[in-house]
Amino acid sequence: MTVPVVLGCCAGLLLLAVAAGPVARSRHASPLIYGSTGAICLLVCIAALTGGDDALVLPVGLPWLGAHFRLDRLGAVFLALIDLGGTGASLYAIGYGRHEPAPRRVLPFFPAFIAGMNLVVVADDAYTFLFAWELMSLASWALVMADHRSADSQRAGIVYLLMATFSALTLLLAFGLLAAPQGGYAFADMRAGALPPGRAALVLTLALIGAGSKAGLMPLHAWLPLAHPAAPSHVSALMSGVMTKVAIYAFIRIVFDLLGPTTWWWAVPVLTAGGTAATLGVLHALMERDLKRLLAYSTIENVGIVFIGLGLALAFRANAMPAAAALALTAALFHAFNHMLFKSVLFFGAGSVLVATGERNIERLGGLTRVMPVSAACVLIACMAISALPPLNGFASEWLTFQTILVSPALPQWGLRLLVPAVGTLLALAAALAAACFVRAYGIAWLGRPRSACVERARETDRFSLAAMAGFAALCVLAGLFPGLVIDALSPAVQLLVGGRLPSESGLPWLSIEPSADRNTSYNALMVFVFIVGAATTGWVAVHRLGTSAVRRAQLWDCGYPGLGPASEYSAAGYAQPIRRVFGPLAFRSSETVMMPPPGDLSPARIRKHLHDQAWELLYLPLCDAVLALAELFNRFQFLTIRRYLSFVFLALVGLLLALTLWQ
Amino acid sequence: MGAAVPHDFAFDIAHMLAGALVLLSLMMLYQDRLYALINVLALHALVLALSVAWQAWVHDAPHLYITAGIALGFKAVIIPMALRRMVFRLRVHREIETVVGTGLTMLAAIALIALSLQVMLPVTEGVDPVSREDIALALSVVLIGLLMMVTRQNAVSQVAGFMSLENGIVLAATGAQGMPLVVEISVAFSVLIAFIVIGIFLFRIRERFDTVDVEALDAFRGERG
Amino acid sequence: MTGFGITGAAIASLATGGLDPVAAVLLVPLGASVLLAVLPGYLWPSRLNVLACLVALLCALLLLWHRPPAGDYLMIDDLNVVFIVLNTFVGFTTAAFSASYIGHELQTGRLTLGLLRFYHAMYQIMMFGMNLALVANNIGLMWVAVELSTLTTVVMVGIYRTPAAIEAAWKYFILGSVGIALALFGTILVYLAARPVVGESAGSMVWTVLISRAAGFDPELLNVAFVFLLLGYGTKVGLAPLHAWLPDAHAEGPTPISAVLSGLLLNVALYALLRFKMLLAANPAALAPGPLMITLGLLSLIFAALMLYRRHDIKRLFAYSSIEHMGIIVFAFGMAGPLGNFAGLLQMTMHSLTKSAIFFTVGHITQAKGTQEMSDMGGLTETHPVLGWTLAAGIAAIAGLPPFGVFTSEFLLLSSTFDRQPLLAAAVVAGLLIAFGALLMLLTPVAFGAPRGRNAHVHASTLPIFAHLALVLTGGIFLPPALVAWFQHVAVLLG
Amino acid sequence: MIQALAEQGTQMMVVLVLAPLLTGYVRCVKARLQRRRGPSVLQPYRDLQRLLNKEVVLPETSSWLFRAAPYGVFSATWVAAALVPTFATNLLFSWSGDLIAIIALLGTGRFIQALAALDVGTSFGGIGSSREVMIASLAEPALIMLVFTIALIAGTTQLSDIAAAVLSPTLGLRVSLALALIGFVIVAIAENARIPVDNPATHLELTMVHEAMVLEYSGRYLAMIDLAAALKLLMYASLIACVFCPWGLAPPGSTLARTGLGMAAWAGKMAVAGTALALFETIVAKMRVFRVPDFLGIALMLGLLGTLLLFVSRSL
Repeated sequence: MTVPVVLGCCAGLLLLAVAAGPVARSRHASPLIYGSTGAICLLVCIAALTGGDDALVLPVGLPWLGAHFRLDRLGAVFLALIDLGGTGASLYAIGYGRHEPAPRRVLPFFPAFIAGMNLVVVADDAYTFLFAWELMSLASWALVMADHRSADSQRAGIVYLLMATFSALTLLLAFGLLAAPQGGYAFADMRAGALPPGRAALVLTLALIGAGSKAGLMPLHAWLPLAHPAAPSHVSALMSGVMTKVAIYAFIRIVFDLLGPTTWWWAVPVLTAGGTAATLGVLHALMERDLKRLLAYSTIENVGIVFIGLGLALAFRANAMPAAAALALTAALFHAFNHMLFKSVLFFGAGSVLVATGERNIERLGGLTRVMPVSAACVLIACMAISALPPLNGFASEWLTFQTILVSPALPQWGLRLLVPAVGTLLALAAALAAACFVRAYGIAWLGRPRSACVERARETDRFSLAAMAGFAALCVLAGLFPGLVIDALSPAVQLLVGGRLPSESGLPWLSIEPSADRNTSYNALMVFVFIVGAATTGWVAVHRLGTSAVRRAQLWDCGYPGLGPASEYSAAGYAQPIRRVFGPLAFRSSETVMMPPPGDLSPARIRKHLHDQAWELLYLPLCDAVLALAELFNRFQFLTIRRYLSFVFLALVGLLLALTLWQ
Repeated sequence: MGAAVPHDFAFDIAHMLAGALVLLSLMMLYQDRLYALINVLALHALVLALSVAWQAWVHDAPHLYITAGIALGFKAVIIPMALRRMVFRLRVHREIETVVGTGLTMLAAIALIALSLQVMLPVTEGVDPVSREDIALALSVVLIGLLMMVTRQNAVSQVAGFMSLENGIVLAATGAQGMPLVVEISVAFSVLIAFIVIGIFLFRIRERFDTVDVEALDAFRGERG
Repeated sequence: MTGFGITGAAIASLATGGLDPVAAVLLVPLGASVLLAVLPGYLWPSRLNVLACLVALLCALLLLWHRPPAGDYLMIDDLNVVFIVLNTFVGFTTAAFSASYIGHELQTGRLTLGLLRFYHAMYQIMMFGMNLALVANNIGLMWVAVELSTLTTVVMVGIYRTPAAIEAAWKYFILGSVGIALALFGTILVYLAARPVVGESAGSMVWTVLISRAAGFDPELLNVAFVFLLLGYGTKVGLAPLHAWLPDAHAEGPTPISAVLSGLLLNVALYALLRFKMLLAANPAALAPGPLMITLGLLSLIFAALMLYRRHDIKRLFAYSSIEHMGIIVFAFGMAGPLGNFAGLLQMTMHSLTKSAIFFTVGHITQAKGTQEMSDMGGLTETHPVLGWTLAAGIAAIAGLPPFGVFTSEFLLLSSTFDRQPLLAAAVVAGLLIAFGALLMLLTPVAFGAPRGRNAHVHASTLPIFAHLALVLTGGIFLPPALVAWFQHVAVLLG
Repeated sequence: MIQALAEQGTQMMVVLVLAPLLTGYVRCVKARLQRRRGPSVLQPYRDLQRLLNKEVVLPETSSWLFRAAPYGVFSATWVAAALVPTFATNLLFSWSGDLIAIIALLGTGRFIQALAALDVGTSFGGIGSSREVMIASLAEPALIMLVFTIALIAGTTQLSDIAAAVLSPTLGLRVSLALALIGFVIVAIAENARIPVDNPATHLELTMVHEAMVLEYSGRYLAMIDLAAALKLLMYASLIACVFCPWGLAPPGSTLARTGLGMAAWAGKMAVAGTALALFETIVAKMRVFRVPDFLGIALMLGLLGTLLLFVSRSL
């Protein structure tokens, strides 16, 4: 009974999308549409969490196949994730949508986007899957084009739709391999059929490329930092927090479910891709000044972390180590869920800042904590969570990932044994850099003194947006304090995919989590939290007992130079400089040129930094140039004389006749 | 009437006529004066008419006489006259500019004949010798006609090339004994040729097919940027 | 004479089998053309034009239920029943579109009333020719019909009398004639191959007879014949390198004609090609035409995809996109197999619907903007929301994005191809991506961004556009079982 | 149960109370090595006392985060320290966090500190904060790598079990352990802002890292931060002690005498560590900020090397 409900809800969402077009002009349209979207999402979420497995075939789609829909535990997990995110985004949008300049370009596509993502998860045959997949891409493309007058949006839209089509076609090829020549497009048939190793590896590659480009793995990420920021903020939250997870779902579905038994070396590309994405993504984020682009890059990092978990799961699965595989997969899923939570909050916060100040460049922000205290608190929690700090949820999932890495010496293959620690180092590097990145982002944008006048105008955002942010921030804290509950909720899906599961965590004393029974390594977020609070209060009480609690507000001391304006504050670029010096030459082929005025000249010295996005310069631009050069070359054929065209016909004829004579 | 002709004799005549057609096509290639070309073209059509008539006589297929008549009247008389007028009216100068030298085109034509024989003869064991000959030679006529269209830079000679191509096809059609709709087809073709000639008149296409008015064209072809 | 013979046959069949819808499908346009040639004015002729097409469509729809037995000249089978209906339908919608389009052209004075009479008469004759080519049961007759439609479209391409238009028409005419000639030679060879088996009779060029006896034909001769037919009809399909006439003809003619060219004429030529492919498929010893078609198809796809990038003229752009799709279709039939052929047939249907819808939209856009230069268009979704968004939808549909029908066919094609020929499928994917990139790059600024160029108001007849897009949409979501059954049957016949 | 609770409590209190002593001891030894008399060992306590009784001078540009931060840093560090077995293993709450959790807790402290440094909006706060995160972003992977090495040997990341594993007779002397020790020391120096990475006694803007972050702090807030720094130093010292020379650690539920013995052993180790640190700081010079990455890179290399060697020795 679950699938019909979900399908009904999707139909409802699509109806909303259709209805939204005409009514978008009216003032009540946006709250109405967003409100009902959120309600439907909530309904689906509940249905996914409470309902059981079930399947359904509708007589549409591919004629002789019909549209297969099915919900298993994996689907349920992602369904819940998607619609939780959808609910939050809708709630946020009820308030945020008021500031939308062109609602007609957003309202119709928002519900359609969510419907598409839901359909992807419940689809049970290749046609329906890709249909929903492309629907999702198309709707989100339209949302990216919402601000269609800006050249950036147009560029983003072009690149995004092209890459989305690329990923869809790649997945299509993968399904083509999985479906035997007689065209068994239903997932059930694919599971039944077994592929020779070569083809299976090809399918893995295609799935990694197809799903990876949608999820934002390097170097297929190029569209992501363009498209996510271009969309309205609640949509950015959905794209970053939820749509990337749908891509991850696609990878899991194909590789873990449809593809059958795995070979150990499959883990190698996945792990490498994950590690690269995690490190490079966060390094890009560290160099970024645009708040939303920064968040988009950090999405790449988190996707990389998830893929590290998936790669480990593959490795253990191939070596028939279900317990370890379960640990890895749980870590991956858990982190996906967490990322949805805190990335949504961060994009909501960015949206609120954008509304309040009209500014996305953090170099012009600062001191927002005083004008927007509640948002500041929520965003701070999200920042700490994404930086994997205990006792919040980000740390819980990364801790599980590390535990998996510590199991890796048990792997029989040397390659993996040596690769996994390296990847672990990359993971630790990514975590530390993420912390640096979000200290920078939060410290520059929200703390300090206002860097431009736009901050003075700023006001705290409306209550719907605050409710959405506060709700998700609270969820971050809860998921951090009670990771056992989440892990147990994930277990059925994990059990389904790798045939093993983590020991039930809810039974353990004081809700601590213990990844594996044999090695008694455990972590208890709740206890750590209690300790911290206790310590802090003790400290506070003690201090105020022992010493004075007198406070004098005074001007900045600033090492003896008071009264310097905000211009003397540390800039975002300056903050990133040490890290750029360390990692830049490798990651961006970065370089700095300092232009010193000659002695006696009072003009300021200038420093210019050069960064290169290597993915663009080594992959995309050459490709574009090649295509354009070919186009230029072929374009000559537009201007020939009829006689020349006739001679083409003549040559074709003679050539074919010759070929025929030689053939026979 | 007819039909009492001994088979081999019929074959010889048909063979001779078809061969003559190929020869004439080669001669067309060889011409470098427009009027001479037009004369050869008329001759070509005449021979075609003869061979069609011969087929009609031999296989006693009266409807083929219509085709022969068309070939004779329309292609051997009217069109050549029209072309002469055109050369006169449009003041096309009498030389034929070739893209490739005549000698080379002749060689190419020889090669094409060889090719067409090589293509056709092996694959037509099934059919009777007359059709076999006709079809093979017809193909070479077609190819030479096409070759002429591509190697001559002059509207008239290109029309001539197209006509010889089309003659070859009619030859093939008549050679394939008992083929229905031959008449309709030859009619349709005549219409086609009429269109071409009219078109040349209408649009004053002097030198080459592809210039109606060169200056006007550059503007519209200007997708260079 | 031909027309005469057919008319006779039609009248005979009328006498025998009451009102035979097949004959009606042919007679209605003929009669209408005669009327339209004499009828003066704008309003009534355009209405009559629409009406005649509607009647033809209704007759064609009758064929879906009651299918007359195959005669010596005409026949209806699973393959052409779909295309005759499609043909008459698009003919009808195009007529409706052209009614409003031509009205605007008269206002702007690009057309005179005299030319209009000519235009309408030619339109009906063209419809007659294409219908005849589709229902013909005789390969010679089919050839004549295709030539007829060629000639009519030639004069309509040149109807504006601008140097560009004349040049385009001329190019089309010459290349078309040569192609036609080659096709005829191929037809003769087929007859030669058939004669020993079928014997010298009127029936020796009748399609139904040929296909039933094809197994006994001389395979080598069939092969040679197919080479000529492929090049001959391929010229009309617009396969590279025989495509040269197509872009200019589309760009310079009146937009309704561009729609008909892309939507119908290419299909008709392709249909003729398919008929002969069936013959080869029915003959076990003949070489599979697959490699030839695959090569030409891929060549056209990649070539057209690359040609898209440098276009300024929006109609020429979509003309090249038609070449690209013809390439895909021919490739699909070259890959053959039940899925490949099915995909090809579906792609033919969906492409003609989508592309004609796009040309309707483009026609109105060019009228609103007063130019065909894309650099002078922009922000259509703001200035002309309906046109802008339909254009966007059309692009999505033509690019094979769901929920539109082209997605279905490309899905089947690629997934079935990749399993057998990974590299070929990869090449197709590359071609599709290149083409899509070009469409996006060139048309995003047209549909979105700040408005550019002049924004005249235009009375857009949106009904035909929406009808087409709706059909394409249903094609992507739900295909009627009957259609599927016919296509599957034909796919088997195509081998 | 009661005893376990008592042990845990004592341990927490002991580290808190003794932390300044270690700092003072290090300073004292350094002074002696530099032929100075130097302040008494108890000087840090006096400083804390003084700071506590001073009023807080609060920059008007600061937000609530600036005032909350010292307590956050302090508590995070203290909890981390409390999770490290100093004189007794298997403390009551030791299972609530393993080595990774401890590292992460220190990360939390650093995060808050770096934010607070940016909060007032001075250029010095920015300098310190950015350098701090740069150093941390290198130190953390190195530390994880070392943890990995140790976990490979001990088969766990739970400190008590690591100690037990190191004590167990089956484990002979291992090269990788020695490498890990060196790495650990390097990281500890960097994390505690000691020479040669940073100089706790300088206020030269070019050199200072940690001090630059806390420039604006005064009064009790500064006291909390100093105490946290001291705690951190002690914590690292006892962490190294517990992992690399866990001898004398009192097993759970042991008698008072045994616990006392453990205490004595721990005090001894701390003294040795303090002396070694002072000695090291006197003989090496502060290095430029951008040399630090190389310095920490050594630690990372050592970690990797240890892992590899371990694999080799395992496979033998």
